[in-house]
Amino acid sequence: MNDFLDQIFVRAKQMLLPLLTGAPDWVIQLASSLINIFALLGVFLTLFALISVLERKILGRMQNRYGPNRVGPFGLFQPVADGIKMLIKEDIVPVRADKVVHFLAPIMIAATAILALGVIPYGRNMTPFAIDGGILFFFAVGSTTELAVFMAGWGSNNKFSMLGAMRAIAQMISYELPLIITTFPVVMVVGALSPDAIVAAQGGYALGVMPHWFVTTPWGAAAFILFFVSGLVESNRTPFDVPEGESEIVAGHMTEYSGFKYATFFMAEYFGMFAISGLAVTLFLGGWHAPIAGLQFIPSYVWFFAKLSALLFVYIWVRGTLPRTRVDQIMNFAWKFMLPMAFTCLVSAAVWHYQGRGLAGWLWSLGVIVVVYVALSRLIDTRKKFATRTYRFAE
Amino acid sequence: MAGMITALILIPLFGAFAVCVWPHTNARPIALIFNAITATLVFMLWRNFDATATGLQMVERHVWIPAIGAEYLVGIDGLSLLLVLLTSIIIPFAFLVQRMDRGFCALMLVTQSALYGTFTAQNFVLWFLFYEMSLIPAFLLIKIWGGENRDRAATKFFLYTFLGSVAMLLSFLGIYFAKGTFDFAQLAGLGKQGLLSGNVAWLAFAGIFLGLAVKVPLFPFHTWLPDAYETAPVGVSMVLTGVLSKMGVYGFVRLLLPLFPNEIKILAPWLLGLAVCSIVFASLAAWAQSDLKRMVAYLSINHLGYCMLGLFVITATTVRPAVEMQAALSGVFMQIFNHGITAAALFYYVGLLEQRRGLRGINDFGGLMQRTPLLCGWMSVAMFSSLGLPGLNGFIGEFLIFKGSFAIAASFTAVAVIGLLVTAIVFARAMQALFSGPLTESCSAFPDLGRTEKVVVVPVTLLMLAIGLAPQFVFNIINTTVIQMTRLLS
Amino acid sequence: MSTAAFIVIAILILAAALAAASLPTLIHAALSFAVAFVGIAAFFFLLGAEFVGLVQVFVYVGAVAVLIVFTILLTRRDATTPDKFNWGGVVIAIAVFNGLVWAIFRTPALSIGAPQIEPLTVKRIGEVLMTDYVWPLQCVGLVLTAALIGALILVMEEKNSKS
Amino acid sequence: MSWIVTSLWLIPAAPLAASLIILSLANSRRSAAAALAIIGQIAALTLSILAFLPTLQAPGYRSVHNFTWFTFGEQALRIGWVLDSLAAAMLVMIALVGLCIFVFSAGYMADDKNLTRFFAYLSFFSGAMLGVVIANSLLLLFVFWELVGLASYLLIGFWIHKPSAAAAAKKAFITTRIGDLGFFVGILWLYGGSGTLLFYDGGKGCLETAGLLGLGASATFVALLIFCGAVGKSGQFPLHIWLPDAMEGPTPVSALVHAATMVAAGVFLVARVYPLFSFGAIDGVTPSLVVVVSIGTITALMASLIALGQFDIKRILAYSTVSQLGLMMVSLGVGGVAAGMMHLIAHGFFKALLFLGAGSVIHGCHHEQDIRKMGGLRSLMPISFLTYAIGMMTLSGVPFFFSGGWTKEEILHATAHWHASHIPHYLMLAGVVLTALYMTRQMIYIFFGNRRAASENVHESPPIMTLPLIVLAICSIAFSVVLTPAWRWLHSYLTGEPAHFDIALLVQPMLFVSLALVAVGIGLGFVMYGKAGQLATGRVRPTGGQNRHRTAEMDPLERAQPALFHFLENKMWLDEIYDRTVVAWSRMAAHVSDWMDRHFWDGLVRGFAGLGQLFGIFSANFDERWINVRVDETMTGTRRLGRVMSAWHSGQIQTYLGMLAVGMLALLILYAWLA
Amino acid sequence: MTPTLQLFLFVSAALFCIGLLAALSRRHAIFILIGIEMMLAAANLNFVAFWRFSPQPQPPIGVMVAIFSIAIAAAEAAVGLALVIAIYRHYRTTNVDRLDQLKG
Repeated sequence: MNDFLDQIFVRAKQMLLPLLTGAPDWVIQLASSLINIFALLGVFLTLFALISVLERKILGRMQNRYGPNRVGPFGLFQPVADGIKMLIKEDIVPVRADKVVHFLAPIMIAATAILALGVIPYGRNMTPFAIDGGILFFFAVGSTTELAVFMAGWGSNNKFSMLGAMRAIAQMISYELPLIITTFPVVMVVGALSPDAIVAAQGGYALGVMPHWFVTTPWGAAAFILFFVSGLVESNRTPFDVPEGESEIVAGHMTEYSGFKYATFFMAEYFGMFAISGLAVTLFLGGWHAPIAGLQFIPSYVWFFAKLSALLFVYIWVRGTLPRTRVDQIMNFAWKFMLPMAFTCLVSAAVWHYQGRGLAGWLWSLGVIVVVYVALSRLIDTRKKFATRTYRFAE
Repeated sequence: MAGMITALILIPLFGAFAVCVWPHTNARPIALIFNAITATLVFMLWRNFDATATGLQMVERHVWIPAIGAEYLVGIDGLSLLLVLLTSIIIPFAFLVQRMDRGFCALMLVTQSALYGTFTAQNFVLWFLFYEMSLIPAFLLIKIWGGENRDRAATKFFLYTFLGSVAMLLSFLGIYFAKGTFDFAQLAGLGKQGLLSGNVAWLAFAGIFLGLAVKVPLFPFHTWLPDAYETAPVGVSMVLTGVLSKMGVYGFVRLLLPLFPNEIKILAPWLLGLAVCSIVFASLAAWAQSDLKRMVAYLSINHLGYCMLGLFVITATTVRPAVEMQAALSGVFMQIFNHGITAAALFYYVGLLEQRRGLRGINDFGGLMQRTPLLCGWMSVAMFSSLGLPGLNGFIGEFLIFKGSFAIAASFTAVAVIGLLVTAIVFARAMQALFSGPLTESCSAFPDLGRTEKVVVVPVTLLMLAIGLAPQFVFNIINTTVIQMTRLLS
Repeated sequence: MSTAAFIVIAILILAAALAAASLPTLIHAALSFAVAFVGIAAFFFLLGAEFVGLVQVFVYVGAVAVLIVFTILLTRRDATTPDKFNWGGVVIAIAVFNGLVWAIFRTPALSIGAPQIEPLTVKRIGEVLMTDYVWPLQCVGLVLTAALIGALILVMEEKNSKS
Repeated sequence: MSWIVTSLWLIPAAPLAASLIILSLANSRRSAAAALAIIGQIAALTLSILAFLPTLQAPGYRSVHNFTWFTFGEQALRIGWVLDSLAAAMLVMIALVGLCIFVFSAGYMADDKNLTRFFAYLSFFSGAMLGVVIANSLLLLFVFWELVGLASYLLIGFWIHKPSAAAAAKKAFITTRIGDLGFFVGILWLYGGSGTLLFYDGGKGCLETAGLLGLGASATFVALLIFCGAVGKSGQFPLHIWLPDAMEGPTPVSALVHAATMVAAGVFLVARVYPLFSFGAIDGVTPSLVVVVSIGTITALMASLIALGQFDIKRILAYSTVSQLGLMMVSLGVGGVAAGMMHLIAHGFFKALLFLGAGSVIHGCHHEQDIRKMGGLRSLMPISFLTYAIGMMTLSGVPFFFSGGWTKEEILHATAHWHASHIPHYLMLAGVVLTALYMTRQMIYIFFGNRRAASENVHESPPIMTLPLIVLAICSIAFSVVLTPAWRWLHSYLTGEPAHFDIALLVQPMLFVSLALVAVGIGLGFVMYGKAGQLATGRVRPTGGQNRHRTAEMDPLERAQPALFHFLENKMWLDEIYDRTVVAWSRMAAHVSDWMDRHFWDGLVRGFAGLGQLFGIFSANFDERWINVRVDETMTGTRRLGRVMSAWHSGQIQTYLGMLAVGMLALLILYAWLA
Repeated sequence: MTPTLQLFLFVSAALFCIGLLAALSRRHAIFILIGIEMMLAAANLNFVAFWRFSPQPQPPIGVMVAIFSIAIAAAEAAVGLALVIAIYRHYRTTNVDRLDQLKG
């Protein structure tokens, strides 16, 4: 029964495919891919809709107000209304814009976001595109996002767009390094680039309660935090949303977009968030594994989406809590702290591995991280004393 | 237990790094914290050390540079442990002598790491690496923080010892090309049959001998020492005399004796003569000094001369009763340890005096006993220990050395005994000049021992007393090694 | 390995490459360049070297293309002015092309089909990289570090030049 | 084995512990310090008496307690303590005399501001001295021996602000150290030869047959080397020079350390290792013993003579001590071990008495020590006078009532029967006369005659000081009970023979001889110095001073034989001779060593460095003058060539690239053509 | 029918020549870099193709060379572009025709 529930979607697909018996191979492959793609799109578009409204509601709660609550029960149909609004809005293209580039940018950005979602295992046997170098694929595709952002900024031929794009690219490139390097320990420890292998390696439980997720090791925890922070930056979320900081540069590279194209950007941003969170779940939080052995009867995909939702909640929570940082602070933080710490995680994981992955390894690797952390924080401590606030007025 | 020695070598390096990273105001506390860590580690090492087992313990062996037979091979036997203990005792006290800035602390920690490495490495290449690694921070410490004439003294120190090191390295390359190994144990095994033959053997012997004799130093290769010790800051002098000079003696025990027993036997009268010259002339020269630091420096040469006497005696003649060899060797080991503590303590006291007066000439003081009885009292304990008063630590080693060497080379020993007398004269003179007589005007405002100073002085003095009265706990460390080494050499 | 895919990809590559070489606007050329490289990556996929393909996308599209557009931005004054075209280069290029094509089609040993192949896993590449190619790997690491530092130094502001 | 043997260590430990506790006391806890020291000493005395008791039970009692101190290599170094008659007698004597002196010091030193330190040192000394006595290992003995030396050093230099005290302390330390070096070498030799340093070890000790046979002929050398130590410690010629100077210390110290106990340690040492000296003796004569006798004789006579020329009350006593120690050495040397030891113990009592008496006098005279400034104290300090007189007579060897007389007679007896030579015997007889003479001189100067400068306002000392004097005086007299030939209890106790009481033996011929000699001495003294006690004035010229014309104030001997007197007054110029020779030579050696170091050896190093520099300069010149010029020429040529070549370079990168492509094409074509 | 090695080589040769064209004919420094990258990519394509069409099993030498080549190319691009920026800063142009200071 459990198994049945667990594999219900897999079976469904397997039941669909025999309908094409007799067709050429490439047709079957195409059909299989299409099924995956549609399932993926369906699920994540729904999730996007859900999250967009939930975010507003949660933010509302945090800011001591109601969120949207007019459309449908609890305002749940708000995205539908938004969608209709977006679709029927006028599509404006600036006269001096580079039309082709301007047009291609939202498509490309959405495509990459969706592509990245393809390699994440959502449940047991539920990886849409199980390729051997899945993690690499994820980052390869993710890195093209920058090009898309640039296209949007350039194509609009607008000062704010260009500045926003520059900011976005700068911070994305800077944080891509820690983001990728923090995955190295996991890849090294597992010995594979395949997300499925990584999830499989996190199966099993110590004492029946302690899952073998990498986040339970010191290096894993540190890497997870670094990864999460880098993910925040990569998806341009608060407190790292300088590229589209409304008070400074209107809406960054999206300034000149309206209507459906704007919605596409919006969606791509959320998809990027899903993708990063999904990868974080896969890499550090045990993928679709249940947190406790006793809870394994609940289907694997439920666990995955539960973890994903938890992370998304943290995203929203952070957005509701933290103010926006300054550009130079973000960059300093990336190069002076995140990157060294990411390398430390690498060393720490190596120490953990060579100390036998036991308690000793745990302690040693903790030691490595703590030492470097303390040293780094002392090193980059500017010892700035904050004076009492003074106001300067325009002359 | 694996990895403890490596950790021991690495922790001071981390410490040096930490000292550099932290704001400079905390340099000394941080250095001391790291020293506390190493001390704990050394204590664990001592606890886990099996005093009855022969051979190396806690060996760590890794491939390092296979092409030249250089392995990362560290391990300890009794001698190594003794010296590691000594290092762990001296260095923290050297830190407590004076306020130090960041670079100083970092360099001292690097020296410490090098010392641990030197005393635990069991492969020549590794050993040599650490051996040289200690030289550079020492040079910088003297050169940057030294007193008058520091440039000259530091350069002399560096060039002279470096010349010796180069000679030693060349010799070892020769040995390596002949025998194909750098491993101490293997080489020692080969040494009995004669490692090399003909002139090559003599050349190799001369190179290693020069390197070590300069380091110890042995008369007449000692002229860098008074200058360097006189100029170096007190803490550095403590480390130089307390531990660094032991590297030379250690080298003699580890390298020269096992590798070239035949050569030493042939040269024995000359070598013994040099040792005796070290003892007698150095103590006489100490008598003629008016600078306290220089005086203590010369006495260091004198005390290391006893070690050399004991060592050369071991392979001096054909007929050597095991009893006497063991006595001499035990004596040498004890002397290494005791001299380390005592000489460092003496430098420490001289440092205290210098801090108070700004000068350190023997005639710059007078009547201190009336003003600072505690300082004088504790200082005289160190002095008496140094001149070999029974009941304090210095006596044990000297007695055993003389016991062993008298039975084997009576005439040399009989002359060497003069050193004991002259040492006594030197200290009696110093005590008379410093402590007694009317209180000099310039000394009338001296403070007596402060709290931190007591923290240093009391444990060290208690250690001297403990070793002097019940030295068995030290002998427990070295006895097995002594027996083993005696078998190897007889 | 389907011919249809080959033809599609080949046309894509060559078209994009031609565009990259000949488009007057620098930005368009750069974007076409990225497209061409995605096509090459697809070729690598087609040839069974998935890993290389991914690396190709990762490095060229993710890094080099971005670098190029950044450089274009930083040297914007020249970016929009279409520049002179040197026809001598075209002659040489065509001559070389003819030579190469002549050589390729003249060699009969090259007209072979692809044999069956074990999929080249990432693990295998990793193993090879870490055993047989470990020295080259270290060297490449060194080269990259040197390039990083060199590039940084090159683009650092010359503080004294203005004053 | 009695419990006291295993816990014998408690005897030295008690004063040592007291010393440590006192050291940790604040300087102001004066009475506590004194009380602690005295309590420690009482404990030591009690334990000593307890230790003494078992030795009485059987003649020749000896029991040892040995244990391992430490092991080195495969060897164990064993030490231990021994309880026999020798040790027990010494223990009681030292503890008792020590106690008296401790009590005396509490009064004498009452005004000193460093009283606590004084008692700490004194207790330390006492403990170390007791340790010397009980040691059953030459090494342990040496350890305590050195500690005793240290205590002596500290005590002599106790008045640290006096440069003369510091100098005297240094002199004492170094001079004894010279002797100790010989001792040390002796220990090494003995250890190497016999393999053990234990005296008695159930037949295996170095003083027992097996150990002695192991040594063989070298026993003589070992004995002589050990004797060096004794010479140093006991102030024997030629190392006696420190002892008179040591009188710079406080008087109780002189009494305890430099009269009663420590200086006697040398004699004790010889007695302790006597088997080494007498090993292989023919008729009781061995080369080593001959040396002992010779040294002893020289010392005894020389010191008595010098004593005649001294004016410092303590110095006279110091030379007397030296002389008496020489006497003891002679006694040991001629085989009279028991006689020597008896004299040692008796000497301990009466010399302590004399010194304390002197201390009392000095205290009374407001720390004046010159006997010419005293005079007429007889009536002012009656108790001191009486006890001092008893001491003087004991020292002079007045027979029958005083212990010194009996022991001296015993020694003379022993010398008379020495087989090697009779010269020591006659010289000793002369020594007896001299002793009586200088003591009479001293008595007359101090207690008789007119009152002089220092005698004003003199008062008798307080009871705390006179009481020890009385106790010691009684001891000096009462002690003779066990010394008489009629009942040679102590003799037999020491030798292990049973004692008989035979009143007939009481009167020996030698008694009359010594009576006559002493009488001669005292009589001569009164004849010579009777008038000297009547010096006119208190203003006395300083020693060796200028105003020699006032013959009335001159010493009678000086008047009669000025040259001889100055010879004696200046201690036979020995200090000066040493200063000019040994000391000067070694100081010169020190400076030569230093000079050699700074200039010769370092010069060699610098020379080598200079050679290197020279080579550097040479090669730099070679570089510039020759190689550089050649290189420059080559470069010029290359530059010219380069100018020619550079014409080919357009500077256009694309041109180069195009060339490259054309070249590649050419290669391709060439390849195709060749294939 | 599956494509033969010749076809791959043909595409690669075409790509190479297009790269050469870009490098030779355009005056803008960035075009030269783009051309060089394309030539390198053509070479990579050759390596991988030769590996793929060689008799199997075969150690992945071609793939390895391609990987290294990509890495080097990345380094080259970074330095090259940095050079372009530096040149632009200095001469206010990216036209390579004007950069002929090395003219002999």
